Parts: sequence; structure tokens; C-alpha cells
Amino acid sequence: MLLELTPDQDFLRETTSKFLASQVPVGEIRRLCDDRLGYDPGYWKRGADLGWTSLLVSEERGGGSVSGRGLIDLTLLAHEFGAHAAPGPLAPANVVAGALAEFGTHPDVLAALLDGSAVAAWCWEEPGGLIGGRELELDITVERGDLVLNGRKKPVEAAADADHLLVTGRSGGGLTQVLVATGTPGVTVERLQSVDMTRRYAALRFDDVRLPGESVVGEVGGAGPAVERQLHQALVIQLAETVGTLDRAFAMTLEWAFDRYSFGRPLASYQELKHRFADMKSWVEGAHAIADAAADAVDEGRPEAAALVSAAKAFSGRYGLELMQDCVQMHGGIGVTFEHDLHLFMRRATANAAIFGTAADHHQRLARITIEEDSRS
Amino acid sequence: MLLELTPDQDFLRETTSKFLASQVPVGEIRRLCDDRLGYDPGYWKRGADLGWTSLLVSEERGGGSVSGRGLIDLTLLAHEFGAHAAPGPLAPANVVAGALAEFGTHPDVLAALLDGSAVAAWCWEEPGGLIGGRELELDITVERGDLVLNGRKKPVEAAADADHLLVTGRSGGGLTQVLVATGTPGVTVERLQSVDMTRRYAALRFDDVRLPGESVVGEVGGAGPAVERQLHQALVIQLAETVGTLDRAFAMTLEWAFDRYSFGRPLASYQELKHRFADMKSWVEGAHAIADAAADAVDEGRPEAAALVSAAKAFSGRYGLELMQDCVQMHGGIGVTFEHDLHLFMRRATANAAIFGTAADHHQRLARITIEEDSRS
Amino acid sequence: MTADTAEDLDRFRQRAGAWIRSNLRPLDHAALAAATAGELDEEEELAAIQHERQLMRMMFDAGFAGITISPEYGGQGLTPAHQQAFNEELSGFEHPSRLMVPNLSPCAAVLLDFGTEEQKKTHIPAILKGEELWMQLLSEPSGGSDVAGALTTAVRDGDEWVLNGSKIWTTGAWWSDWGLCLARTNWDVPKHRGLTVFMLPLHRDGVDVHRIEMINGSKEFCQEFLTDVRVPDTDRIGEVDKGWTVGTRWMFHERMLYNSPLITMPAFGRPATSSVSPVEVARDRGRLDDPLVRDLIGEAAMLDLVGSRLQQRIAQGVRTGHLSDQGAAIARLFGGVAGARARTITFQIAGEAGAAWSQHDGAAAGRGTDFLMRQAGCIGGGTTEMARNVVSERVLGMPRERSVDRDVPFREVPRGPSSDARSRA
Amino acid sequence: MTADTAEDLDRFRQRAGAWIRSNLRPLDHAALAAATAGELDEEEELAAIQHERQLMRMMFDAGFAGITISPEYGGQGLTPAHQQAFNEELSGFEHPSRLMVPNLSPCAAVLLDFGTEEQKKTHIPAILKGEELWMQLLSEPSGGSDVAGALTTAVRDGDEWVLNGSKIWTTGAWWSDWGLCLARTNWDVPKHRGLTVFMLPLHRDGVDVHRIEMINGSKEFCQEFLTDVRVPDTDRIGEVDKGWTVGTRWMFHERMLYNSPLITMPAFGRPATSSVSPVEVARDRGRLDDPLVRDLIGEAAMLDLVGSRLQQRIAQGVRTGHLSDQGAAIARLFGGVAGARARTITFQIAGEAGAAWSQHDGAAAGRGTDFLMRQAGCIGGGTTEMARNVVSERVLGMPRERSVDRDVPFREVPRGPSSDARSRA
Repeated sequence: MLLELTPDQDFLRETTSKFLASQVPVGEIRRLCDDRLGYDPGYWKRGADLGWTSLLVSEERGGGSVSGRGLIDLTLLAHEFGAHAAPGPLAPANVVAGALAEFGTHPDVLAALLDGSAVAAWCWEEPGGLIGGRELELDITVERGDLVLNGRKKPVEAAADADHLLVTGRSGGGLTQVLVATGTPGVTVERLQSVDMTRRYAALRFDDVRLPGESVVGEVGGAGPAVERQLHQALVIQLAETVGTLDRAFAMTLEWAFDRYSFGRPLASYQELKHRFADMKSWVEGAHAIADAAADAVDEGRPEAAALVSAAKAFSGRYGLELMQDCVQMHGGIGVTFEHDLHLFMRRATANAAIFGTAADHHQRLARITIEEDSRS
Repeated sequence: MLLELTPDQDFLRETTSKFLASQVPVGEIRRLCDDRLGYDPGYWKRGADLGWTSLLVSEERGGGSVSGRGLIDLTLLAHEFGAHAAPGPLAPANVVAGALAEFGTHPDVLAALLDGSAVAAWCWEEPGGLIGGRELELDITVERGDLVLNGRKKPVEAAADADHLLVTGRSGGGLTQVLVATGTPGVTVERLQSVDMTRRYAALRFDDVRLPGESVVGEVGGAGPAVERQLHQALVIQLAETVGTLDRAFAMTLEWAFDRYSFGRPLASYQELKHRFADMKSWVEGAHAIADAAADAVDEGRPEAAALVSAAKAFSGRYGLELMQDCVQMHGGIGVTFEHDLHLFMRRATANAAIFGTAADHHQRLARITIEEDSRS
Repeated sequence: MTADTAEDLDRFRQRAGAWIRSNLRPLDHAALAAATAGELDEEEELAAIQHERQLMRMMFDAGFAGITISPEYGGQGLTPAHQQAFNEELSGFEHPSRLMVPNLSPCAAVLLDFGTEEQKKTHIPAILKGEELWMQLLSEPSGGSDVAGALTTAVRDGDEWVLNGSKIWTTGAWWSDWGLCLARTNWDVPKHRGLTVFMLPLHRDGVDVHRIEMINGSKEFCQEFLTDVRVPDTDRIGEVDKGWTVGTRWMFHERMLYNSPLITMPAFGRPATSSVSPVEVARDRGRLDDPLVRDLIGEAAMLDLVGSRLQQRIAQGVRTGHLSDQGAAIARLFGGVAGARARTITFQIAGEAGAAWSQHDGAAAGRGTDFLMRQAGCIGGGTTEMARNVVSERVLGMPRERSVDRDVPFREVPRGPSSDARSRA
Repeated sequence: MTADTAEDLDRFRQRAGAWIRSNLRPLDHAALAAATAGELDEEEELAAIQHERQLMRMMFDAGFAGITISPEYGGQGLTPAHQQAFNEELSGFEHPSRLMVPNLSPCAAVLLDFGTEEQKKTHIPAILKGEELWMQLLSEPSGGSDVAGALTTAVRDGDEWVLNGSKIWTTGAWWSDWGLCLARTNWDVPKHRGLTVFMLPLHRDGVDVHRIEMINGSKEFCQEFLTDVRVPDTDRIGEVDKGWTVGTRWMFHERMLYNSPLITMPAFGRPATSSVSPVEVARDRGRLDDPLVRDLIGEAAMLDLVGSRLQQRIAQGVRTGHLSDQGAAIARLFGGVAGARARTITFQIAGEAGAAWSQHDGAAAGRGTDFLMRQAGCIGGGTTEMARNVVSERVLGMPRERSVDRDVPFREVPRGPSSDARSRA
């Protein structure tokens, strides 16, 4: 998270932090583990009242941010979500709302997303992953003014219970995005098991799903830049959330090291553990620094955004998870029990590390960028 | 190295150890750094008298081992070579002598190799490396009873100053080995710089090098199994040598940790360093264990030899070098000076790690074996 | 080895192989994997234990139980080489995998080292027949790595002892019969000098066994609460207040893991405790040709091979006296670290299926949950940190860690704010 | 920032950019790489230093030297933002890279923090003009990480001090003019309370400078032997026996490395000290399309980006008070570890050319030698182990390591068998 916030930003962050602490304490998250939706719809609506869904939408479209830089504000919320392992479709709701607002389509859907009465899923990822180099395969063909969808999406957050699906597919040489109402004939939903306690993913199949032309968001075959931007936004939100989980797990473990005595003295007095805490601290700060740098570049649309986002994702995917495992190790046996809270945060970080590209996938992406830059210089 | 040696084996090891300590102390190795050959020919002949060159050759061909398992005896010598960073073409001399003895060809050359008056290079590796999956490219074509060689070999130990080159090439679908006298027209030798102090490598080019039919060792197109066996032998020798360097560097560093005081107490009393020494100890013992297992399997020609050799090579290539770097780090500034002896051993381990396949190359080889085994089971 | 015993070994191997092939069923990998992953319900688990008790009895009746144990105590009085031969023949067949560790080692091993004749003659044959299943009451909730800092207390009352306290991380205590229990019998001496070991029947009044749920849903571990449990002095093992002598050897046996000559288990093939292999995950993800995935497969294979050869080397070293008993910590350390890496590797190969999966994902399903449990192998049976202490101090001879609790009465040792946080949780 | 200073900043940036473009030559990467790899002979090295002295003078004359230093001492009296703007404009141009660390920071920085008016007015302008080059006489051969355990001794003799001892790991002492020297002035108090800092001209009788050869042949570091070197008391910095106050700040400046607002260096582009990039090695090996090589290239790029953003975050945190000065150790730790990994990566990509090479191997040549020096960045300027101590104890507030030398007179502190092994080597 940023070292320096404006007073408005700090208020937003603080309000959400208090709200999450009171609405979704760890006991509630354990209860929601068995809940179909993974969160209470009333909770989500109240979150929308706090501004959770409006930050990527301009004021004229019904949204608004506190600092004028909505994506940066959103990272503050995501950080708190991570620090509380909080439930709710934060990333898909915002990315889809931002997309609808950008192209000015489907104003009713947008309004329902903004007030939290509806939920949308951002359907981009395909089986096998798209970051490592695989091409997007879901096909969107125009037939007599209609759009016909064929293909698969997996895993997609919140897709099984969403009201709307923003689906990205290929139309010949370009990309297209369409808004699909759940329940449309030809859409098959399979619920997946998740490593996270409250986040629900699904696999989607589209078999000759036929939609009217006005379902398009943006232009047929021209969605490439918008999709890349949405991906960057989704990653920035995910990264901020992951940093929140790392912060929390690190703080819990540091406290434990001071409290827990072994051989008559606190764990915190053992040099080997101290040195691992030092490494962990460097990883936490590194994760903050690169996630913030990525958010800043994406928000400003700077050319280095792609490299920074992938660097942040590769770093938190690898060092973030190592940090989590070090936290477990320092806790000893209770660190691997269901009773202890640590795994709530590790679950979120683990899910985030595997969604939208692993560290290895983002290494490939970074290599491509680095080699291209090098050949230009 | 094996935990239990026969009295004869122990005598062989001990004799060589004393000989190396007196003939090539670290001062002599520093002097040989600027020597063209990297060793004194008289030293090599006296080593041959101690049995260095005869272990892979049967008694009827003029060789002999002390235990009846020549390759295992050879690992004892190689271990001492590593522990002293000793000079001399131990691996190529033995591998080539073993090959000539196996096929009963070129008895005069064999005799000269055995008594140390001649040196041979084992010319197998090609630019880019052959372990990672690349195919051997040097071409050996039969033309009217002659053999014509075209292609490159790099890097090849001792090739610039050897009397004979045992060259492996491809003849259509099979492999062929030929013995080439240095100075044969069409052979171009480029001396390479080496990370090691005394080991000399060269790059060889063969441009229409024409040799009589009797240069063949084994059968034209039928050398595949022999080459694989030679590769395994070369790797087993290299691995034992690497373990010797690791042993020595670890022992030096352990001693330093007891002697060196920082903040009024020995380095050995700092828990973080103690724990790293524990990890290093597990790596040293692991390197011993897997290198010995590989030697045993190669000596007995067991089917798991390939997997064990690659596991040993990948392990010592990665963990062995990390151990060396940890030794440097524990020494602090003097660990990176030319004046300190540590680098003599790190150089040998570094060269060995990069020759005959890196850890990553051997991961690929192991993966192929593992996947094949899995699909059979 | 002389020609005589070598011949004997061959004959033994033939007899063992013949018996195994005609009496035991082939190993069911799927069932074992399900059991390891904690997918059995309570009834299935108990049925599996019952079946393994029968396997123990069959081996006992056929003369293959306790191969290296003296016939006085129901064993065969043969050599570790015979046990090894039996284990090699056993490859690919069912075996009582759950009843080896800690039942035979460390528990039976400790009884053999320190038990009275009476104790050994009563319990060792019962263990070998599968009639008694033993587990270890060693760790405590407040203790972490500090096993000698046990707070569970035994107070003498005539010919009996009265035990109170709590033990934790006991494997399968809910289906076991007896426990080996380390308890404090003197609070007024330094911690290592006030401990005593007892044999404790688990189905006795005052022993309350709770199953602990792990992150992945497994309930293999238990916590026990002891309330005024009475044990006769004849069930004490070793001398009063000299329990640390027993404990040191106990933990050596624990570090030997499956390398103890008391252990009957297949010598080759996938170990019973193995989880999903990287090759299976890669195949089910369609990534067998990906060079990056092959790099991980190769790395996993390398760690596996090095780990097993290291285990053998260490076991040989300890057996032949080239290494002290403490050398077992070297293999324990390596095994823990390599095992954690292996779980990371399967998680990495699973890709996005590591976050979310269905049964259609085959071997990739559940790798995320596996990953959450990655450190279990670096914690259970003594942490890798403790192993590093042992290796550096006891194998390499480096100075001991400063101890604030070594020379003071145990009652005065600082225990910190959280020491009792979990003891009655 | 107010609109006023923002405008000023823009004007400054324009002026700086114009001056740089018309007065400085483009950066010569090849020359820098050769210098870094230690490929210059003595004469070439001295010529390069002379050229950098001229660059310093040109910047001084143009009003760009000491941008954040007060005009009293020859600086410009502007803000760190101005220095940053200048650095951004400097990207891609030559600059006095060798004369920044340790010359301006930590040396000039320490003078500015602790020097008398007289000392500052004498030396700071000389440093800014390139007339005086300073280095640090801090580490000792016996000392390792224990900087406060200095054995070099200063004894008072009237208005002078007489120094004896040895210092080591001084960058470029053989071409420098002055050194900042930490010496022991009292052996009868605990170690931190008996130190004093002096300014020492290096071309004085009794100062004997030896160049140290590193594994890769580089001779950038020196060792100095001081024999009865006389220094006037007016060249003392800070109070007698209070040198550790100076030393603590000195080491903070050292950890800041190139993040100090005193440092003039290009803000973007390959840093001057970078060695060969993984992309170049991969290209010259024909391995740019190998996914495993691309994995390494991606990892290196990631570490590079994270490292630079972490540096910025830490610098900002220290500047704004969100982090204590000690926070600089976080970035030092990360930079050391990541740098070591970067050298491993280029070595790995070089493959078999890491063992043996000729000039035909292009960027792959010499990567093996680089690898031998991998740890240099985890040792020089305070080891990563010391950084971990600082982070855990000073940033995270964990208990200090037990110290046997903190409260006893320094003369009684155990120094071990090897303490003097190298001091007269």
C-alpha cells in the first residue's frame, strides 16, 4: 500500500477496514465457507454504499472516486479485503462496471452493479491459462446481426451466482466482448471447489449461445486494448489484495514470535528466525513497492504498465507464497490446523497466485517484453 | 565418497592424497595457472605409476584395479583430485583408455596412455551442449574405406595438448568413434579460457578430416551404447571430483567458523550460520550419497544408471555451487580475493557444473526418463 | 557376511516371497492415496486399521513379524539384511502401513531399549501380533520444539503415579491402545533432570482424546487431555527423573523414520505416503511436453533420488559407527525441505487449477489444498529448525545455543504470555 | 509542493537538460562494462579518474554540483526533487560514476553531518570541484562485520594524534586523496565508547596502500597499513571517543547507496555498475527462444524492477519518517540477494560456456568468472547478514543478539585465534 494517503483516501480505507472487521470477522468467514454464495447479499449492498463498486466509473455515469484516481483508491479497498480475507466479488464487479461505463452501454446493468443489487463476472481466463502464451480460444461469430458464442471459460470468479457475464472472445483476428445474462440457453455452469474459504469459481461452457447484437460492449473485433486494460485492472486489484494478506500474516507471525517462548525465551530472540523475519520484511516491502508501482502505471496508462504488473504478479506469486509458508513454519503444528486463522489468509494468497497467471507465466510475459525492449535499444 | 573402503582402496586413496599434497600444493596450482599445459608431464607420469590411468582397463590389456571394480576405485582418486583441485587429464585419460581396451584397438596408444607418456582427449561435447536434448552433429562419413570428419567439438578437456583425440560423431542413424592423431590435416584447435586454474579446454573444428578405416574404435554406426557408457563414466569421475571439492571447501569453512571471532565470539556460535552449516552438511552428504549410488549403478551396468547419474549431476550442479557460494559468504571479503585458497576449489566445482550438462539440462533428461517409466508402469 | 548367512538370506528371501505372493493382496495405490489425503470417514478408517491388525497377525503366525527382534519377545532373531530382503519382496503388496510408525518405531524400539524383561515380554509380542497399537505422547501444546519442557506432570501416590496435563500431535490416538508418555516428575531441578516416561493405556478414565482438524480436512492427529490418570509404578519405563535418557533415544528412533530395522514396508515402488506425482499432474493438465514443466518433473525426480540415497547413506553411517546417532537429523532435515519443494512443484504444475478445480481436473484437483499443508513435513516429528540445531551442534560440534533454562529449576523458567493459550483450547 | 517550486523545478530541469546535451558525451556502455569487469590497466584507470574529475569541475562551474548542498559549501541549496530532475535528464550521458560512492556519500555526507564549519568550508567545495577524492577507512582485516571492533589505534600526542593499524576494502584508495578513518582512542571502555573519527590524507608518510587482487582479477579494493601516521587534532571529526555516533550515521549513508540526495547519476537506463544482461547472453548463445532461458530472463527482469521500486519506497519512507534510518537495510538486503541471483542467472544461461570460452562467445564469455564473484554484492558495504540483524533488531524490534563485548572494556573482548591472521598479510 502507498506510504502516503490523502485524508479522503485514509477515510475510505479506515471505513472499510472497520466495516470488514465488524461484518466478516474470522468466525463469519468460517461460517461462509459452507455458504453457496460465499457472502451475504446484504453485506455486499452495504459495501456498495461505502463506495466499493463505483471507483472505476466516472461521476457522469453514476460512479466516483475519492482521489480522482479510482484504481488507486480501489487498491486501498483491496488491501483491506486481503487483510481480512474478506468475501465478495470486488474485482469482477469493478472491472465489469468500469467496462460498461467506458463504452456507455447497458446503463441498467451498470446501475445495478453500482448499487450492489446485481453482480457480474468477468469471463476472460480459459483452461490452461492465457498469460503463459496460449491464445484465447472462445469464438464469437457474427451471424445475421446476432453473436454466436462457442468455447470455455475457467476458472471464473463469482460466475455461478452472477446476474451478468462479461465474456471475452475472439472474432477472427480481433477480440470482442459481450454481456451475457445468466440463464441464457447454451450456457453451462459447473461449480468448482476452491482453495479459498469464501471465493467461488466456476467453469463455463458456451455451446452455440446466440445473443442479439446489442449485447456487444465496445466494438466487434476491436476489444483488444480494452481487454488488456481490464486485465491490468484485475491484476492490480488482485495484487493489492495479496499484499493485504501478506501484511496481515506477517503481522500475526511477528506477534506470535514475541509471545511464544521456547527453551525459556521468545522465538523472536533466535537469530535464525530473526534473519528469516528480515527476509520476509524485505519481501513484504518489495511486494508493496512493486504493486503500487504497477497500480500507478496502469492508472496513468503508461507503457511500462505491462512489465510492472507482470513483475508484481511474479514476485508476489513466488515470494508472497514463500512468506506465507514461512509464517506457517514459524507457527509450528498449529499453523497447519483448521482451528488457527493463518490459513484463511494463506488460502486467499494461494488462490490469487494461481489466478490470472502463475509466477512462471508472468516470467514468460516479462521475458517477451524485455527481449522486445532490448532489440529496440 | 563411500563410507567403507577395503584396505586396498584406502591405500590407493591415501597414497594419491599424500602424493597430491606434496606435488601440487596450492602454491604450485597458482603457478600452474599460467602454464600452457596446466600440469607437469613428469607429475602425470608418476601419477600413472600410482595407478591413475589403468583402472578402467583389464589386466590382460595392461591395466588393473585394486578392488575388481575399477570405476569405483577411480572415484576415490577423483575425490582426491577434487579435494586438492589437482591438475591433470584424469577423466579423458581413463575414459579413452577404457574405450581402447574394450575394443582391443590401438594397443600402442593404449600402452602410452597407461604409462602416462601420452594423453588423449575424449571429444564428445558440442557447442550448445548435448545433454539438454540437442543432437550430436559432427558428421563421420565412410568414403572408399576412409572416414571423413566434419563438424565441431567444444569444449574439450586437454584437447589442445593431447596426443590423441577420441572423436564421437554421427554416421547416418548411428554413432561412430574414431581415434585421431593431433596434427592431422583439417583439425583446427582453438584454446579457450577456463574458469579453472589448471584445466585446459579447447574448441575443435574438423574440416574434411580424412582418416584410414583402422582409426575406428568399435564399429561404424554402432558406437551408441559405448558412448553412453563413456559419458556415464566421465560423469561419475566428474561427480566424485566435485564431491571432493565440496568436502574440502566445507571443511575449510567449518574451521574458519570456529577460528574467526566477530563481536567477541566465534562465527560458529551464531545460530543463523549454524543452521546454514546444517543445510550445507545435508547437501554434502546428499552429494556423496547420490554420486556413490550413480557410480555403483554405472559400474554394474544397471538400468537405473542414467537416472542416478543425472540426479547426481543436477544435484551437485545446483546445491554444490550454492554450498560453494555459502562458503564464500561465510568467509566475507577475503573469500572473494585471489589470495585466499577457497576459489581454487570453487573454480573446479564451477567448471564441473557447466561441463557435460548443467543442472537444468539434466532435469530435462531426468524428466524424459521419469515420464517414460511412468507410462510403462 | 559369511557364505553361510548369505545362503540363509537367500533361502529366507525365497520363503518370504512365496508367502507374500500367496497370502497378501497387491498394493492398492488409489486406496492408499485416499487414506493419505484424509478422505476416509471414521468407519472406513477403523475398518482399515482392523485389516492391518490382521495383516500383522498373519505375518506373526507365518514367522515374519519382528524379523530383527529376539525370539524371547516373539521376534525372529534375524539380521537387518533379512528385514531388508523381506521388504524387497514385499514391494507391490499390501502391508500394515499405519502400524509401523510410531507403533514399532519409536514405541516398540523404546520398549526394547529401556523396558524391563516383564514389560518387554508382555507388550512386544502383543505389538507384533497386532493386538496392541502404540502411539507417542510426547509433544505438548505449550512446547513446540522444546520437548524436554513438558508440563504434563506425574505425582507419586504410593505404588501409583497420577498424571495431569495435555499432549498433542499424536497420530491416530483415537484408534490406538497404548501410549508412551513423557511427564514431569520434578519441577525443582533443571528441565532435563525432572522427566520420567510411562506406559499409558488410552482407554482409561481420565484420558480424553480429541481429533484435530488440519487445513486439508485430515483428522489423523489428536490432542489428549489427561485428568488424574493413575498409572502403576510397574508401568514406568526407565528410572524416575531420568526420562530424558529415554527421550533422547526415543527421538533418535523418530528421526530414523522408515529406516529403522524394525520397520516392515516395501523397499521399492512409490512409498505408501506419497501424494500425487508431478507426472500425473502434468499429464492431466496436458503439459507433459512443456519444457518448464519437465524442468519441475526432473527436479522432483532428482530430489526423490537424492533423498532416498541420503537416507540409506545415513542409516549405513549410523549402523557402522561412521556417524553418531544424531546423524539421523541430516536425513530428516533434507527430507523435510525436499518434501516441501515437491508439494510446491505439483502445485506449480497444476497452474490455475491450483486455485479452483473439479473432479474433471484429475490429478490436478486438490493440489492447492496440498500446498496449504506443505510445511507439515517440516514440522511433524520435530521441526527442521530443531534438526538444524542437532546437525550443527551434535554432528558438527558447533557451540550450543545459549540456554536460559538449562541450569535453573524448571519451575523458574520463563514461559511467556502464550504458553497456556492452547492447553485447554 | 507549491505551484511556485514546481515551476522552478521545471525551469531547472530545462536548464539542466540543455546543459547536459551540449556539454556531456553519450554514455559509453562498453567502456563502463570493461571498467566494471576490471579490464582497465593502471594507466587507463587513472586517465578515467582524471576525466571524471573534469566532469565534476564542469558541473561545478555550471551550477549543478551539490544540488542539495548549501551554497555556503559550494552547493546549490536546492531540493532532492531538483537532484532527481537532474538525474533524470542525465540519463544516457556520461557522468562521474566513480566519484559518487563513497566520495560524496558517505564521505561528504558525514562531513556535512559532523564536520566543523572550518572543515566543511575547506573540503566540501574541493570535493564538489573534483579536487579532493575521498574514501572510507572503515573495515579492518580482523573485523569482518564488526565495524565497531576496530583495532586501528589513535594515540594523542599534544595537538596531534598518532595512528597505527590496518584498514581494508577501501575502493580506489590508490587514486584517492583523503580518507575518513575510524580509530580506537580508548581500549578501557566498551567498544562503542572508545572510537573517534579522523580525516586522513592518503599521500602522507606512513600510509602504505596495497591493491588487493580479487578472484576475477579486479584490483578496485585496497588495504592500507598505517604506521605512526600523524594527524592534527583539527582534523578530528566529532568528539573524542564518540566516534560511534558518527559511525552509525556513516553506515546509514552507506546503506542508502545511490539513493542519497547527494548522488548525481542517471535516473533511468542500465545502471553504470550493471554487468552483462541475460538477454545479451541468451542472444549470443542462440537461446532466446528457449522457454527455460526466457523463464530466467523474466525472473531477472522481475528482480530488477522490484529492487528498483523497493529502493524508491524505502528512500521515500526514510525521507518522510515512515521508516527509521535503519530501514535502508531492507533495500540493501534485497539488493544483495537479488544481485547474487542475477549473476547466477547469466551463468546458467551461458551453459557450458560458463566453464570455458573464447572471445567468439560474445556476452557468454567470462560469465563463469562473474559467478565466482557472485557474493561480492552480499559482502561489500556490510554483509547481508548484518543487514538482517539490523532489519530484525532495529526495524522489527526483535531482541538484540547476545553480545559478549558490549559491556566489557574492549581490551578484554575475546578475539579468537585468527584475528590477526591477515592484519599483516
